[in-house]
Amino acid sequence: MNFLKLSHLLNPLKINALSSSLPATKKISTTVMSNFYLNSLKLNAKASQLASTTKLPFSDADDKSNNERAENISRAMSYYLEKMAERESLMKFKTEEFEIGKRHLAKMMGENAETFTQDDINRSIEYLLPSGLFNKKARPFLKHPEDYYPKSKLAAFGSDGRPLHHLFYTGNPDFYQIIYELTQKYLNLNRLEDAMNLIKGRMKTIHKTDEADLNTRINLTGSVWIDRNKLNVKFNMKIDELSYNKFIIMLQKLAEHSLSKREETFIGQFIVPFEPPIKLSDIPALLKDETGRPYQELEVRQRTAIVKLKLYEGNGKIKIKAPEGNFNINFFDSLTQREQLLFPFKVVDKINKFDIEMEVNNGGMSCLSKAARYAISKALCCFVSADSIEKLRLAGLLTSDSRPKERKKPGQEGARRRYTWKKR
Amino acid sequence: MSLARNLNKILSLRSLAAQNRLFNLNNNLINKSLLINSVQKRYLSNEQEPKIEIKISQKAVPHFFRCSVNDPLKHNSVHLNKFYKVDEKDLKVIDPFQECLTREHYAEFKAFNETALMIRQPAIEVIDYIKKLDLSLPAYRFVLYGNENGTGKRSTLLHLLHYCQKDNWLLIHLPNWSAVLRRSKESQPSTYKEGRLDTPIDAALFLKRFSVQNNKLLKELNLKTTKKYNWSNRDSSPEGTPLLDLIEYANTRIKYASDICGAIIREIKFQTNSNKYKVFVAVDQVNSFFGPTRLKRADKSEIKVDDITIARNFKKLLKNDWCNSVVVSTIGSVGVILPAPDRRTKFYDTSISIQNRRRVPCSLHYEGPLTPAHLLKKEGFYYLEPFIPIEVPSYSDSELLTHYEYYRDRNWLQSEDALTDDGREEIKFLSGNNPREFMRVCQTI
Amino acid sequence: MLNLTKNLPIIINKLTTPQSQKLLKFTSNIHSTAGNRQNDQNLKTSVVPQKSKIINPLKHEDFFQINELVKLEDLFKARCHYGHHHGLRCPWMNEFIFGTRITTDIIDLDQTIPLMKRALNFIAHIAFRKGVILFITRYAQHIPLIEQSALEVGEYSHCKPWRNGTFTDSTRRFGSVIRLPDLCIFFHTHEKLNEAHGALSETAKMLIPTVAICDSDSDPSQITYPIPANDDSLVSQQLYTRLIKEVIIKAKKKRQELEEQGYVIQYE
Amino acid sequence: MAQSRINKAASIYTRLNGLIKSNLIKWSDRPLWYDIYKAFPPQRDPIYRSVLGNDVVAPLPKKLYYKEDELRAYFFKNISPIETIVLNSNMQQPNWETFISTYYEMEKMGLKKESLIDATIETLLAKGFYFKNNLKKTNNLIEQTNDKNNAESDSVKNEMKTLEGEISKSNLIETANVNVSPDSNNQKL
Repeated sequence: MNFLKLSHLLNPLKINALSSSLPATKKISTTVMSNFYLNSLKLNAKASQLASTTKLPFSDADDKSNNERAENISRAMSYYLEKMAERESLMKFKTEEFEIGKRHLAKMMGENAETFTQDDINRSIEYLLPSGLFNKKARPFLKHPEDYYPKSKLAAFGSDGRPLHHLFYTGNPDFYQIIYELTQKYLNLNRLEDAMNLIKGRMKTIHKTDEADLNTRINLTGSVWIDRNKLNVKFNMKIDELSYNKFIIMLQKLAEHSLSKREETFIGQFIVPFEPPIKLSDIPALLKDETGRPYQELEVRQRTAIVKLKLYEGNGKIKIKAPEGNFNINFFDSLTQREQLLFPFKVVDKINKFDIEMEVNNGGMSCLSKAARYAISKALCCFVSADSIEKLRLAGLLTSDSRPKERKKPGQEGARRRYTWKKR
Repeated sequence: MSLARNLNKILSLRSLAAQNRLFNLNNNLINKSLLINSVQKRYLSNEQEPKIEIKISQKAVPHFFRCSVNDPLKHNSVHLNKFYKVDEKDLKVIDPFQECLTREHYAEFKAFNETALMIRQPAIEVIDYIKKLDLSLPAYRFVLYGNENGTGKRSTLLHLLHYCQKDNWLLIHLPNWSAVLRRSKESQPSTYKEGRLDTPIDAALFLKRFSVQNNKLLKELNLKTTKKYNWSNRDSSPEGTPLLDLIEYANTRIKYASDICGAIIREIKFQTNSNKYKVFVAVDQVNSFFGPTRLKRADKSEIKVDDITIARNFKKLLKNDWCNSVVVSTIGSVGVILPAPDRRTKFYDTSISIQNRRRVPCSLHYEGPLTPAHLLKKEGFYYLEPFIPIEVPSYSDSELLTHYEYYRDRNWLQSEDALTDDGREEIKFLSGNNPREFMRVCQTI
Repeated sequence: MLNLTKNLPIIINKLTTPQSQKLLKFTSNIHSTAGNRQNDQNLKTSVVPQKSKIINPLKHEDFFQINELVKLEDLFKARCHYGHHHGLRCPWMNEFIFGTRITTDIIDLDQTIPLMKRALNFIAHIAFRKGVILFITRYAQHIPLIEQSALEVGEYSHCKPWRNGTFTDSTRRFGSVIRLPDLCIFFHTHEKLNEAHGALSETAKMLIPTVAICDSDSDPSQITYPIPANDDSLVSQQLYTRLIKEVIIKAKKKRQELEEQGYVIQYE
Repeated sequence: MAQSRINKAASIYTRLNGLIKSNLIKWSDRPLWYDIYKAFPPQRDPIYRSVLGNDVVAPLPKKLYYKEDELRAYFFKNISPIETIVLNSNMQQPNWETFISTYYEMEKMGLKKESLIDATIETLLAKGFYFKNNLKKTNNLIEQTNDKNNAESDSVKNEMKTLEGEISKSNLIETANVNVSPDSNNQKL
């Protein structure tokens, strides 16, 4: 929200701390909020004067004569100011503490306290108080209080208690503001389309893809909708999965409108260019053995299983070297496990066109087969074209299974299995 | 992977397919022999329409995977990698109790309405040797082995049996031999010598098989005993008793079957010098003769192979102290008899899931290397030496193609995906060119 | 809303009941009162601000000239008389229903008009006193309209799913003490089908007066100023929003003018 | 803020009044709407009412019937079945409405009730109207309605059923005059 007005308001109340911490104004809400003010200002005869003097619309801070309940109304604001003052004093105290702590630390480390930076603090704490705690957040630290205390919110209402945003009572005005704009834009486009059709003298047809439509419709190829987390960060709000999904559906509907190119700037805010998750530059080059035969070498670990793979171009020979001896594919008893090895080749349509040499160790059979599948698909990337790599990715073959082995539980035979229990 | 995806579909269709399979077979044969087109077929189905006379050609359409020569005597390297048909009459003589191959094989034979065997390199090789052998020399011994299980040793053995039966050999066949050593159907202490064990039912079974396999030849030769045999204080057979009578006697007095078995083997072995007949000994899992057994006496002392009467007698056949004979034996992991699992001791590591237990060293199956040296061990190796080792390898690509086309011809592959080239490649990949695995993969499609 | 075909008779001819005649008399009386006229004249003529100029708008019968705004014909044309199927009727709405025509309730517009005038008058006075007015609806088709009209007059709207405790537990919901609305206007009293809006009970609890468009299926008993009328069709909603917008703007303008002219507004 | 949240006990105004009287809310702190409410009170004190409570429910509203309904029913039953109306098209007045208007015209001309319907049909046919499915003519409407003994076989009554649930023939004439006495509707829910 735009709090430019608020900052003006607070100046006479001698709260200077706030004005420094005002965030940058956001693109979306500025336009609408200004509309909100304008609409209300239009009602005022003194609209121009009010804009120059820093008075809120309909604010009755000045005329106390006829407002017998001015005190009551501004209760919300006074409560807020009280809270702010409390926080301010706390932060002051904590900052002083931090400064003292920093000086002590510098003295302990025998360095100059004036040039002691945050990195130095971190380093010295790691040296003085080595912690074996797994979670880094649980380890001791020394930071400026501004870094770890929750940041203060700005008041969402004026001095008379009237909220600044017209959707304030919904509880999530930032998000609903976007949705409101979206719907209004969609309805406007519909109206425009109707008018255009009226001129052209044809009936409106929904989702009709004419050639003319392609010029007026926004082109979304090569881009994806913004991620929920990114959306939350970008517009500084919290929305849940369900609302996000609904929002994306609405956006999609707007983008599919035959005149959506007119709202390109609006839709553009929620578009992120599509980045392929696997970059061709990351794929290693092929190796060559003594005879000049190209191959790829890999080692994959999954749970306890270890697979060392060498993939050659060939005609489907499989050699599996296990601690028990040498095997071919029949090392894997069940068909499902053998199919794990088959699948990557099937996806790129190159069955029996590669030779496999594998060294397997530890792990269960199904785990080994899955590790082998991952190793094969990764190694295959070096041999095949980019399209095939994309196919492999879409089939989910290029993501490793990061799940660890489930631990054995006390009182049980294994992770899940119980001891056999006999009544008598 | 499409195979796996279609698996459910296939399984649901499978029962239907099984019903249709016979029907399809008949239809297919007619279709192929008559060469009727679809229009004619429609006419045929409609009874009201006038019937059209069709010329029936007796000659079946030749397939590249089929061998036109069904007589094993004429097989040579020209007929390699092709299927030949075994007559049902012959099969009933060679393999009367369906013990030579696995149950899966016989199920397939039943479904296909024929018994077809592939002519493979090892069989042709042995046949070639047998043809050229000088039988006056001591017994020749062949050992069939494979680098993996399921490469087709037993079907090679069946092929050889078929050859020898046609060539008028006397057959001594020991299929599924290791089962006797694992758990004999009935055992009792021997009356002949103390400490030995008789297995009368197994012996009787052998005699029955022997009599069926060689009935015709034995009648021709009319072999008689050269010695008086005392079975007990009361019962005895005089000198000059025909061997067939002796076998009948064993049928009535099963108690003496083990001893009679020994007597017959002795007689056959001694009378080969007469050059009247040739003896073909086929032993499956010969390595079981040179290992421990699971049988135990009443006092729980272990029984060795030499303590079992029939085993002791059969073992004599493997020696090369007689002529006019050929011994062909196979070695395999089934023949390795591991100690019997006890209820009290856990023979598997429970922390490993059932699926993976085969990789545990103390599992129920032998998982070591399958070379003759490893399987026969020192004792067996010296016992059989000198022998001719013959490797039965996995399918070559052409053999696999032949088998695939045969299945296709028999409508065994129901999935449409399996009929494509990609499908064949998938099956090849999944089976790893192993005949048995190939068979099993194709069962699910 | 039911689409009644042309074979329905026109009811407007029949609407000459004694009630409406009374109403006509009542309104004419208000206009003819001398005191009011004088007051109006005074307001318009006075240019120089004087300290003695004290105004109490509550003493005027029709301070914002609302009687001119509401017309029977407009209401009828905007299909405000259509109710729901008689099976859906709330028994407390019986008194506002003119009759049942082929299973559909017809709302008595003769009763609607005075009630609407009363409600609009109340809205105008609240707006005049710079109260916070909240527009509420959950009818998906009307949401853009309602939100837009709230924004246009500088007031507030809540057309999103209602979270219980928005008013009753506002301090925790909004993170600080806030000013609750002084008036809630319900353009549709149902949140889901046949389920009353959650804000209805909360306004009653928090001593917030309400104005609501009550269709034949909604319960008017807890609503301070109910307006029995059709709440489902867009045309009628457009009429209500138009009227309410007009009234609020009028009140705000009037306040502005009076302050410029130096009037002192008192309510005692 | 001191409040009484028992919203079902009394209306907001009475509760607020109580709070002010007991000095829980100061007179200067009273809500903004209090004076306005006092000056322009609503028609009814907005107390919560329960259907199960003692509050009296207003009588059920009457059912709306007009004389045209009878004519329309007769038309659909005996002259021509109802046709679909395309709202989108610029349709002229439907046939039955023309029938009704001409019926009234004839009535004004002073024809006898017995021959009114026959006369209207004849005039319409003379004007060139085409009825889609010319059903067989039955006796005059008035005769049928007067003949109360033949109530069950009455075609008009059946047609009225389709228009509105069940309605007795005696009511039929009365409802046409709109001034219905709602005795039967005086119920308590």
